[in-house]
Amino acid sequence: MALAPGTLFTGHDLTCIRGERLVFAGLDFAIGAGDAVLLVGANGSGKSSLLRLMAGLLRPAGGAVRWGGESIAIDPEAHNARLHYVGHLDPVKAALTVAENLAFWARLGNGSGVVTEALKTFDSASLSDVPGRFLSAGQKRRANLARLAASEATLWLLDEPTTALDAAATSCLMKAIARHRAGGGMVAISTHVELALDGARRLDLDTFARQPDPVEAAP
Amino acid sequence: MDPITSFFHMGGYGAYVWPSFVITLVVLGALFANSLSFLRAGETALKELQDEDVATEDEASDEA
Amino acid sequence: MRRAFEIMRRDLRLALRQGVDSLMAVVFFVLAVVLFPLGVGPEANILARIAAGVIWVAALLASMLSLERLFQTDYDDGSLELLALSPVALELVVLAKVVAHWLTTGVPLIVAAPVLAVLLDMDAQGFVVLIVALGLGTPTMSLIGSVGAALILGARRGGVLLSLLVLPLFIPVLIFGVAAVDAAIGGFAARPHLMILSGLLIGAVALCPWASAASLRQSLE
Amino acid sequence: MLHRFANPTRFLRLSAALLPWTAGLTLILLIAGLFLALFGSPADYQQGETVRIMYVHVPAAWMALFCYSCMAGASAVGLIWKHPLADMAAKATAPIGTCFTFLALVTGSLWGKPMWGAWWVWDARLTSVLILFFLYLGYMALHNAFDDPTRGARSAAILALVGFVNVPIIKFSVDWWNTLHQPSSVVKAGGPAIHPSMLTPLLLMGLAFTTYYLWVLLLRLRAEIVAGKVRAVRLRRAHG
Repeated sequence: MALAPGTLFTGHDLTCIRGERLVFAGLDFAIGAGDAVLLVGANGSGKSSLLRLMAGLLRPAGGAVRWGGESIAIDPEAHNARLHYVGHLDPVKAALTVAENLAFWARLGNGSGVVTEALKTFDSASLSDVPGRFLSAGQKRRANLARLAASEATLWLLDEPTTALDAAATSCLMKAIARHRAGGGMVAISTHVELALDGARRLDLDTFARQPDPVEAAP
Repeated sequence: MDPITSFFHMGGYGAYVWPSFVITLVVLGALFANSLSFLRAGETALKELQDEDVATEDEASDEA
Repeated sequence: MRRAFEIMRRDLRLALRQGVDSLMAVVFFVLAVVLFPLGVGPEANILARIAAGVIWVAALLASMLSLERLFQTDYDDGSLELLALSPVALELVVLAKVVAHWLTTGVPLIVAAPVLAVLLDMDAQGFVVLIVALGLGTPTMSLIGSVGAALILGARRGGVLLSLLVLPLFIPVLIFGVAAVDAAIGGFAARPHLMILSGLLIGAVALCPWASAASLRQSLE
Repeated sequence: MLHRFANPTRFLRLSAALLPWTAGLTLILLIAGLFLALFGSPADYQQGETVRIMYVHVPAAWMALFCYSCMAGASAVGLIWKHPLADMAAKATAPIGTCFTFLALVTGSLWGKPMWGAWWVWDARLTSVLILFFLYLGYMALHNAFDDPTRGARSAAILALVGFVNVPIIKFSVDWWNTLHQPSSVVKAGGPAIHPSMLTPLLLMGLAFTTYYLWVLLLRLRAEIVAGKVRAVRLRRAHG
């Protein structure tokens, strides 16, 4: 994980509009190597929106998201190459086996397609030849999380990763995150559950939601 | 044929000339009416919402 | 480019694993053409006269019916988000998926077309040009259709809406496709029509992935 | 300045000032145009009185294309600069363009019956206008096929641009198709050179339709802004 020391993943005065609703305004963040940021806040306060902003799926209505000082919108492919995004849905195709699913996503990223190791980190090695249609929600989520280990990425963006996970799987995830941070990686997690992440900073989105409504923002 | 009927007769093609003008005016008028009602409906809805806002603020100030 | 081929390979594997779905387009194509003699009457001279038009309209409708699935399944299970976040340009992702879609639905239509031409007593001179014209037309339809498929993601009643959006845009392909076959049958040169068809294809390859990618980005916001 | 917060009040003031002018201008032009069209101009030596339908059919066809171009332009501005007013202008233009296209079709068929003996003739221009009508229907159907209005506006904007690129291609292919199947050239509507006394009512009606478009556009834009405010109030209540 060659990461120039001190490169920061930063957000400046971010304003996010979803549909016609102002989600948050004037939000700043900064994540360095080895950092972990917990996004907390009420439902609809914009946790998922912020993660999508960080990933580049969503363009900010105002402000900019920068990687090492350069806006991510300039070279989206380069930004995609250095991140893993885990959303609410688990993209496991019913017709493909878990190993095939994982190998596809790995080769699409920077991985080599050898996935047995990655499956072990989330102790779903036994599922490798099981087609997607037979998996439970928890197994699908573990297969999805296995993508994190299957290919290298500096920035992990996890949107409520612990949903549908049992205690054992959650501890696997925590161990994987700890190893990732030790290697200089960055993590941003949105969660409702209290996560045992030492040294993780909290970013409460409720403090950024109280802004005037855009339509009424008349002089 | 006195001038009035000849005016409507339109050299035998009255059945085509008049409907095309009438349909045009009807469609343009209907579109205008629709736009106007769309605007009025919005304004009344907005007014009601604002009145409700004012009402809730009064109640809030009474309780405080 | 390796990653684009990776996406295409996965789509082809998915299509072959669920083989039945991609055959639906061909079955519809054959059925639609078979209905015409039942409706218009079996007289050979009438059928021969309208054969090119019937085959082209049925091919157009068949390829359009299978377009809705192009992005919808990936959109529903979250794969589309990850594809948009992969280090390959979204335009290339669209191109890879369109080529996979064309291979699974377009090519079977081209294979089935001569058989149906025989059913409709089409003049033998027209067969080769029919295949070449469909070979140029079906990829254009898949490309233009991919724009429609991307636009209706997340819309209510997407299927019907897709046909309303996409059919007017198919009209140039239909006109020159049928004109090419009719010219061949009539003994005229079919080259100018085929040249225009390939022009439409090249234009579609240049513009449609860009438009589809733009509307995919909108739908993922 | 954040276009997202482009405040509509400046536009509301501007449109309030413009509305009476566009309304008055439209009515004056319409009355003058209709008077000249029905009484002021001579009958055509070939077509007789039916040529008067041209004074409604041709401007309607002009406006059908003009509105589509405005819609595509507004969509482009809305997509590139994300300006909410541009999106609203595109949305407000669509129904007006659809009405003009519908009028062009109806008056075209009313004109075709006495001249070519059939209510519908697959003439190149009429067919292109018919396809343009479907492009409009597709635009409006896509626009409100989404629960989130911004999402609908964005998708429809892309469709308007794709459609705009395709209009000349469709026009070219329909003309080619027409020459393939109808070698004899059909009497050109409006004739090679329009007699000057016929030209003035035609231009007057064209201008009347244009100012009518501006008038109804301003009305619908104000309605869209008010509807936006209503949605915003309801949204704020939902999210507290």
